[in-house]
Amino acid sequence: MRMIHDLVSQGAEMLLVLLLAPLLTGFVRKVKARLLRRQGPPLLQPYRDLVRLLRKDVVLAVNASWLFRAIPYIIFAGTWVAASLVPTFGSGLMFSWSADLIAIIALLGSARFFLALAGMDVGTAFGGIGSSREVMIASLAEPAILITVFAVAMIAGSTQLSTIAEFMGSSAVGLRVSLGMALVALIIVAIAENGRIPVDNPATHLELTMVHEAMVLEYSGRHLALIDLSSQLKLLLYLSMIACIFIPWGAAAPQATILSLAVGALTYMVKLTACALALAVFETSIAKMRVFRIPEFLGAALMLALLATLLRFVSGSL
Amino acid sequence: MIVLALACVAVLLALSPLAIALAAQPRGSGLIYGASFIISLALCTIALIDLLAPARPVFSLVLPIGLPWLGAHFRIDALSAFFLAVVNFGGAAASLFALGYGRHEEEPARVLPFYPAYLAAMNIVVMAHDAFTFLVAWEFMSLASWALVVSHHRDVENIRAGYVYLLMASFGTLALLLAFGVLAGAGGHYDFDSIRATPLTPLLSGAVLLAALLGAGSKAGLVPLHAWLPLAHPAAPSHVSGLMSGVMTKVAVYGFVRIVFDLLGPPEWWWSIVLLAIGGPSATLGVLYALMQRDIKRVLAYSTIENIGIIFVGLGLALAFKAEGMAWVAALAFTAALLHVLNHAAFKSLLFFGAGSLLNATGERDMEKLGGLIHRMPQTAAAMLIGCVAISALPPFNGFVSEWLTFQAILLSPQLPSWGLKLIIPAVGGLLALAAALAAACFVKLYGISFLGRARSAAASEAKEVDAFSQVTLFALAAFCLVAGTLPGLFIDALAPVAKTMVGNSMPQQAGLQWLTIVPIAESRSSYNGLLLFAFVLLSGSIAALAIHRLASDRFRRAPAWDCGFPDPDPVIQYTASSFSQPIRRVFGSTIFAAREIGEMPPPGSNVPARFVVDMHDPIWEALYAPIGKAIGFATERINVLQFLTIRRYLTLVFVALIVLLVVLAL
Amino acid sequence: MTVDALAAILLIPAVSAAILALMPDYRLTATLNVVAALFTFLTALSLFVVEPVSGQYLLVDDLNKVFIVLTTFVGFTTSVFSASYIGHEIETGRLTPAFLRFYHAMYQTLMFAMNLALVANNIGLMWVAVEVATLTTVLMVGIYRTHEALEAAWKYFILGSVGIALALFGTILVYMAARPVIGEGLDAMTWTVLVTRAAAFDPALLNVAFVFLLLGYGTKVGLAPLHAWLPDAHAEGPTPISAVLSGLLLNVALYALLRFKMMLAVSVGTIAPGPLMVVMGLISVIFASLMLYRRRDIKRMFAYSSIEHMGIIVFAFGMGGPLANFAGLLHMTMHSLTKSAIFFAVGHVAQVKGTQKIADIGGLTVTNPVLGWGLMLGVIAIVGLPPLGIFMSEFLVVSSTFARAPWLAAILVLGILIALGGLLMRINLVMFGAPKGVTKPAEASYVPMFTHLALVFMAGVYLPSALVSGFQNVARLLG
Amino acid sequence: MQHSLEFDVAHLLAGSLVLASFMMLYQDRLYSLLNVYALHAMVLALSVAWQALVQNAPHLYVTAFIALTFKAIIIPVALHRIIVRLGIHREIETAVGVGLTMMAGIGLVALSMVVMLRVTPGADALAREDLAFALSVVLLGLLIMVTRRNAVSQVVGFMSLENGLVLAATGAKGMPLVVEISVAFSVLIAFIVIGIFLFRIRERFDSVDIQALDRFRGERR
Repeated sequence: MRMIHDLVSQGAEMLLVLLLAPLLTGFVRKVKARLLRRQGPPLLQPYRDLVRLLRKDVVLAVNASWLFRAIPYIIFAGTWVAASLVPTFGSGLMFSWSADLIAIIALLGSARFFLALAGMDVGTAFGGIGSSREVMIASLAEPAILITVFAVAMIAGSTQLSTIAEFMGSSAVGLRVSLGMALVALIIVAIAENGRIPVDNPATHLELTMVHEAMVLEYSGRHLALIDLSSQLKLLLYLSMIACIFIPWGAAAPQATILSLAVGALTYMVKLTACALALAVFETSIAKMRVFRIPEFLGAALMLALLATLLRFVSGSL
Repeated sequence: MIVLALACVAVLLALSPLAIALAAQPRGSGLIYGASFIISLALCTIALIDLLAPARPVFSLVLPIGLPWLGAHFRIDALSAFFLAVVNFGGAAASLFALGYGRHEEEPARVLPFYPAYLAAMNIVVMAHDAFTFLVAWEFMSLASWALVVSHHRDVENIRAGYVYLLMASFGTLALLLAFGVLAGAGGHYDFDSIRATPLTPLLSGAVLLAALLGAGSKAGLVPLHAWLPLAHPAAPSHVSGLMSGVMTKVAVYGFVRIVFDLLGPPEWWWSIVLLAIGGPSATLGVLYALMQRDIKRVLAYSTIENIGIIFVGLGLALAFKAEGMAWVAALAFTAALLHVLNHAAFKSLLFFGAGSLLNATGERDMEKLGGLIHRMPQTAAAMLIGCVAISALPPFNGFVSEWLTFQAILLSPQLPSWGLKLIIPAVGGLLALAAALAAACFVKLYGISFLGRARSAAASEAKEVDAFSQVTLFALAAFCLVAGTLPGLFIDALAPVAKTMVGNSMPQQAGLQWLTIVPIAESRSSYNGLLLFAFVLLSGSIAALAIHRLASDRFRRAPAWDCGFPDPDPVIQYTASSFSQPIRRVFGSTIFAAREIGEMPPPGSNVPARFVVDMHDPIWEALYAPIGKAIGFATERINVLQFLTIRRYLTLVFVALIVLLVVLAL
Repeated sequence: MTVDALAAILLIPAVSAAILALMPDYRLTATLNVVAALFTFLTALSLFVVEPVSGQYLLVDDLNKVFIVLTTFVGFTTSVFSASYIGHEIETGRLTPAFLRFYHAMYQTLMFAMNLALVANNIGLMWVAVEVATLTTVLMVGIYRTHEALEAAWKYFILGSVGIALALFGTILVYMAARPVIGEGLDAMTWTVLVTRAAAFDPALLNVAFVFLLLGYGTKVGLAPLHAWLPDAHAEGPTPISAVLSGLLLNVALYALLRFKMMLAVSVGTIAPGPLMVVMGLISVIFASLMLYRRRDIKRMFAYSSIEHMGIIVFAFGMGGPLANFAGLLHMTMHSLTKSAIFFAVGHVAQVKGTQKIADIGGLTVTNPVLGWGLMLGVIAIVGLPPLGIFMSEFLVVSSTFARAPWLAAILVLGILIALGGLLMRINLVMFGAPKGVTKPAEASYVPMFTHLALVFMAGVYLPSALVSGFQNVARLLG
Repeated sequence: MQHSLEFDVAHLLAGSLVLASFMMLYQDRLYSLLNVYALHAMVLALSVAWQALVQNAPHLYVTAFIALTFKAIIIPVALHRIIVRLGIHREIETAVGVGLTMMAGIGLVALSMVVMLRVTPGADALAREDLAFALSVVLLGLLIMVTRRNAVSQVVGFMSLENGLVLAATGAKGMPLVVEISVAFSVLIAFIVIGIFLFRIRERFDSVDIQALDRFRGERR
């Protein structure tokens, strides 16, 4: 019974994130459009795009290798699994112990690894520029987020997301300087990782500025659909990660009743909406920065995270 | 047991004179490598039996050779058994690979005789149980590998590499000699048992630690003693490079562990600071150096420095926790380090063999002359891909597991009493994270430039897939990387006796846990299940593929790549190795390597080609090695006049000497 | 019977020297030379079987037995080498048969002199023997009569004879010190008596004596700063002589020093000879290893390496104590074998390439693999890499020193490292890289060279217990 | 009383030998150097003879005779011949100024005194004094070798050094067979070998000036 229940909740989780991701992106786009006093695309537009892309033929570059065709599936699978391991409305996920926070980040890392390879496979200058910038950004973003994780984990005494969520939900935490810093660092990294303004602009195809789009320039049809879907999943993942670490209230405890699950789901929606709104506002209120300003941007995150780890002793002794 | 092992080693030693005779024959290399493959396998099994046998007895033996009144002591305890396994795992792989690769050797007489001797030497080092035998084997190992490094002696660079290598190796040996000199004390008891029996004052043991760090570190390639490594490892034939990077550096780690964890007695807490302060920067600097290279084998050599850094960080953590009496965490860190030893041996060998295959197929080590090889050599490309993912510490492969365990140990640092460690360890953790991210970048570059894209040279466009032996080796190693990544629990349990003997405790038994998860401390704290993760990814990936191909379209057509309206671009417009690392060079290199980009754009209309030069400096070489060289040169030049004096002046020397001595008497 | 063995060691070379001086044909003389050396060696071996009683003039004990056997053995192998070497010299016309007769006679005279120095029981007699040896080598160094050879011989001669004088003065002083105790006459110059009564001698006089002996015999040992004759003599003389010089004559002089050191060790109140020897040893090591870097002549380079090793040996004996003395003896033996082997190889190389200049020799392992790798092995041995004998002795020297005087050990290690760097830097391009210079096949017997190397290798792996116990006795004697 | 006479005479002779060495130090002409050396040898012969008398050791007379004939007559004459044959210019260019050399010589004598007088007077004073003088003669001989550039003058310096040795040897009472050794060797060295060498060198170079030799140093080809 319990088993079934867990399996169901896990499966529900996976489906939920899969279904929720495009909606989230659509929502962000919509809000941004409205902030710019435009009508903007309808909320469900991303779904339509995906379906259309899936139906289309794939156009492969002449010297694209088998790896090029395999990579979209790898990326999608990796991101999906990672996203489904992050607690959303309930923290008692069946398989959450199979990968802790570090593993989830590493999983995204492998996805990025293959994406960068995909950029180089066809052998155009675009792909190269994208991949090289991507790895440069990642080389700063990954340590930043890992150290953030250290800070959080040292406070919560665990790298298990569900445990962290419970700890954060409990009253034991109190207000801590290091947590605030960790939050800021995490947000910066999230922006960078999802290629949002000011680091990258998902909506542009201007060679000099694009990173993510340059890598996937050669993709089309179902491959492109998968890659888009996985980036949407990634956005969802980060938002729900922030949500479950820093605003864990309302999430359903393990072995919760259906009611509490419902409550959890509701609060989760609210959280997501809030985050999305914040993101949209932020993106509209700031300009894209030069590529070589990004290191400084991320360096700040790195420093904040490091400070967070060190300051936790101070605030720990408070 | 040990008799058997020594017998195998003896056979290996006997092989090398045989090889001198066989080198001329066409079948010679096959015979030698085949034999060494079989023997290595045998030794590996012996070691595994020793390691895994429940309640294993400790085998030891004394032969009447070496120092007359000492004899040669040999012993296979848990530590030796583990490293014996690693050595022969690498040895077997290298021999198997060489069965194919060795056939392309143009001067086999310069490789074959030294290869078995080299293997034998490494085996003896890990089995030796007295200082003299240990040092003899240690230095003999360097000697044999030196001979292999200079085997392609027509290239002056290789000779120079060999020279630097042998010099540094002897330096290390002499450092170890001093270490043992202190350990043995005035009595001159060189066998390890009596060394353990004699305690040392804190000052002396500190000296031993430093000497051991110099000795073993110079062999392992810790920054700043690494200078020889990126020169020597690429110079050797690729299967030997694999051995040197994958195995010999581990033998050096063994030497360090043996001295510091076993012979030296209880550690002081500040020792760990020394290790962390060297290990962390080694990791980051090593991979940064690697990112700046174009030569594929040199990239791999530098990345070895990075991984050695990670291992020493693990050892440093183990020392810290051991010193503070938290044996269970020490066990975690120590196990992580040893696991990384094994993993690195696996994927570094794999990568070096892959590089060797490229070298055979194209004759090129410069990545900017390769490209598009995934089409020409699909098998090699597939195996190499796994190697690259594994060494980038990405799940579900083995590199990630050891790094994950190290991180878990780091996360326990707040429980340490000393504030220095509390503050340093997270910073070191940051360095490791940085190193991991950079490693990923580095291997995206390595793989993307040399295997993906379009061929940048004729050699690359006509490359042929390599022979069966090489492919088998590559895939075997790749499979190992996956297994070790998905079933780490087995390996952790196998390491339990080693940790038990070295740090006095071992990680909790992993075998019983559900779904073969690994749990370093407690499940509530952290757990990782590579198998399940792998299964999930595989499952969801294939489900997605199946669903899409079923429900949506599965058709595709070929078309030229998007070219911005400039059709048929030349392959040279692709990103090259150096342009790929340009952003990272801008971020890190400008400070560390004083990297400057000099671009000269001719005025419009003039047909002078535009020039773009990047000039970089090796800070460590210029700060440490160059001055020493200068000093020696200066001293020798100064003192050399003594060769050219007149007889009268020489007489004056004698006269003065006489007077001085007489004055000494008179006073 | 017993006396015969002892006398034979002296008589065989003496007589054969006389004969060789008269024989015209050089091939015959060469073979006779070999035969004589062989017989001497065999008689020397017989010393182990039957211990002759030491008379008033000659003596045999554990100490000089080691030296005698070593000397006669290397003398024998060198004679074999020189037989093949000299033939070539005749063909190239560097030597005339007339000179060759002289050469072989001198060779045996040298053997006689060295053996006499080793078995002499009388400090005067020993002095005479050492000087005869020196003078003969002076003549042999000058044998090519080129500018450089003559200059080397002249330098050797002047410095050598000053050494002679100093040593004689030291000897006289020892007699003066002994006379009041022992009384006038031969006894006051007889080892066996001196050692037993040394305790009563006047320490101040002994000190002065030792200073003179150290400088006098030290000149022969080639300690810096008395070394000046050594490199040129090695470089310019015929290679067999270089081998004998490095392998034997230095040892003989060292033997003399050790004898006197034993005597002083007995006497109380003398300044310990140890510190003096340690200091001179270290100076020699550092100096010689620095000198290695700028060498252009391959024989001169190895001559400097001889200075370095003599420094190590003297250092070891200076440190004293059973372990260090043992190490010193071992190192001395290994060095004689290795260095003479190296000089054999170098001789062949010089004949093949027609030059001794390092710059003109290249890729030897390509053109003459056997010779090249032989020399390489020798170099590996001489820089103290395992599994060859010198590694063992250096291990013992350093580690035994380290327990007592870490800083001295550190300096010594530094010197060894510098020397390794220098030798390898110089030898690398001789061995590897593209072949340079003429490439003739070497027509020479590698037997002596590889015999030595095999012995050195064996010693590095396994020392026969008889040898060990013998060395340990001697080490105890040396105190 | 008798003893003191022996002592004084021996002392006197030895002292005058040292004086002779100083005279040699002072000379800067080759001929005069040879003459002074002859004198040096004669004084030596005298002191040896005196030792023979006081030790009533007849074999020492032989030594004295050898010293007289060979060292005081034959060798100087031979060297004269050589100089003439080689046509060496008269002047000796001393490496160090005479004044400085004298100072150094005095210092050396003082040094040898200090060193020797530490010896316990348990041995008879005669030997002690003799040794002190002999040592200073030896050192002065070395000094001459060091301060002279010309080969012949170096040889002369060397022979005076030998004289010091002989003095010491004869001073040592009842020292067996060393007198013969030393004399034989001094003669051998001073005469035969140097003769050969000078001849060869004459054959090779135009002068015996060692700087000519020094021009041909192995490494400078």
